[in-house]
Amino acid sequence: MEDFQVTDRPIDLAAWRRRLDHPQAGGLVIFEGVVRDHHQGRAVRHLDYQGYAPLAVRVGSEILVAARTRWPLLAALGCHRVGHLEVGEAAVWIGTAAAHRAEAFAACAWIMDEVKARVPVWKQETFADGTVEWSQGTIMRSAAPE
Amino acid sequence: MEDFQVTDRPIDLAAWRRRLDHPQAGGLVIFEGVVRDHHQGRAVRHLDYQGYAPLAVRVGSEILVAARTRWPLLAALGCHRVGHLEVGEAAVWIGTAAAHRAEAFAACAWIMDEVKARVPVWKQETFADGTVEWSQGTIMRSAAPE
Amino acid sequence: MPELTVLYFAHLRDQRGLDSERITSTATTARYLYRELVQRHGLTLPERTLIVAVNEAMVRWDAPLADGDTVVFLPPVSGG
Amino acid sequence: MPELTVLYFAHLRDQRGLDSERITSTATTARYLYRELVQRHGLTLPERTLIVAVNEAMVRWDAPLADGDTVVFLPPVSGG
Repeated sequence: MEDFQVTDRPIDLAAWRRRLDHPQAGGLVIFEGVVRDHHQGRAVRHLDYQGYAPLAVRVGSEILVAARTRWPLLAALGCHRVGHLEVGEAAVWIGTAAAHRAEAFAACAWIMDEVKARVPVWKQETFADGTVEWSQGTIMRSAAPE
Repeated sequence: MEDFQVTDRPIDLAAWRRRLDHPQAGGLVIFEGVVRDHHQGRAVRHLDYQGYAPLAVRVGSEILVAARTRWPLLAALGCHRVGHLEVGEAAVWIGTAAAHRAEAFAACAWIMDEVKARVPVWKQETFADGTVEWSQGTIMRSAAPE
Repeated sequence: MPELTVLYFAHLRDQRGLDSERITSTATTARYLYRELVQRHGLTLPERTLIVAVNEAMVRWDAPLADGDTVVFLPPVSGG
Repeated sequence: MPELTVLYFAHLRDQRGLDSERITSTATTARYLYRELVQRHGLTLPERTLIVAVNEAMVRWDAPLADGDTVVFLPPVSGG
């Protein structure tokens, strides 16, 4: 099973959590990005995500590998949902395990920052007033060879 | 149900996670402190925790309240297990929810630091060689009135 | 002329009205291909906001294109 | 003489061999009570490493004790 996945079905939080188990782990940190009912003061009805799955999996996996070179991690996993999401559903799940908690926290936050900056996924918000907009995004950081 | 609890039974991770749900939440961060199979290079067989439950609940609750004054949190919860724990079992669970992830990360890490420094719980390690030792602890920060 | 597959996401998918298409093009690089698509379909995203992927790997704008390549112009991302 | 309940945790529980006990004491403050327990039972933890709780609230070492109080000397903590 890939360490970083893109799925169009609800993220199985319990299954991902189980994959963090490791006998040497003393601290696990989990981040869940959830669809919230508002964005910049406007009521959100639902979201739709598109993703370029093969590249998203590749970039996500590279981020996890990079995190393992920066911190002594026992596990580093991630999953991004695409498709139609209602308020309260998890759009992204990131989990880290380390012997000590500082590394697990730092790595989890860093992975999530990188995922937002580099993984080719796009979010479209449908607001309560019926307006539909692509979220203002971040210009992707390319990993193209110079 | 109290926001901070001390329990002598396995922490119900899924039940605690459900209590983080909030329609305005965009980011949830969960920390699990887990019994690991080693400590400072020595193999650990199991742990036993003692806690002064009424004061632990009070101090833990005060920490959660303090976190809510420092960050705009939608939820802040914690649970500490006491009694006999095997490798892989969760000893502590901390969860935060906020509109944005930075606050959820910062608050979760801070709460866990405070819990370790201030909540009256004591850990006894039984090593593979049969040695039994109380973990070196932190002198409690008192909240006694001056 | 090389035959290329172009995949569209987000704003570009909306503007093109298609998820993907196969086209023949004289464009020798991703940059010339994007300019051709701008001309043909009125795509509005500036090149400087896009990243180019060919065959599921990120490449430079002046990377050469070959027959059978799959080309994607990636708008600013907004996952999470 | 006031009757007090003393609860023991961790190292102090091991040294005293009891979880809790009810005692009568002439100690008027937590500090004098701890010194009395050190004398009687050979407790070894220095006062400076302990925090005092009376009736489930943290207090200063020179806080007065009253009949019926529950007193706890809290060793360095190691939760998490």
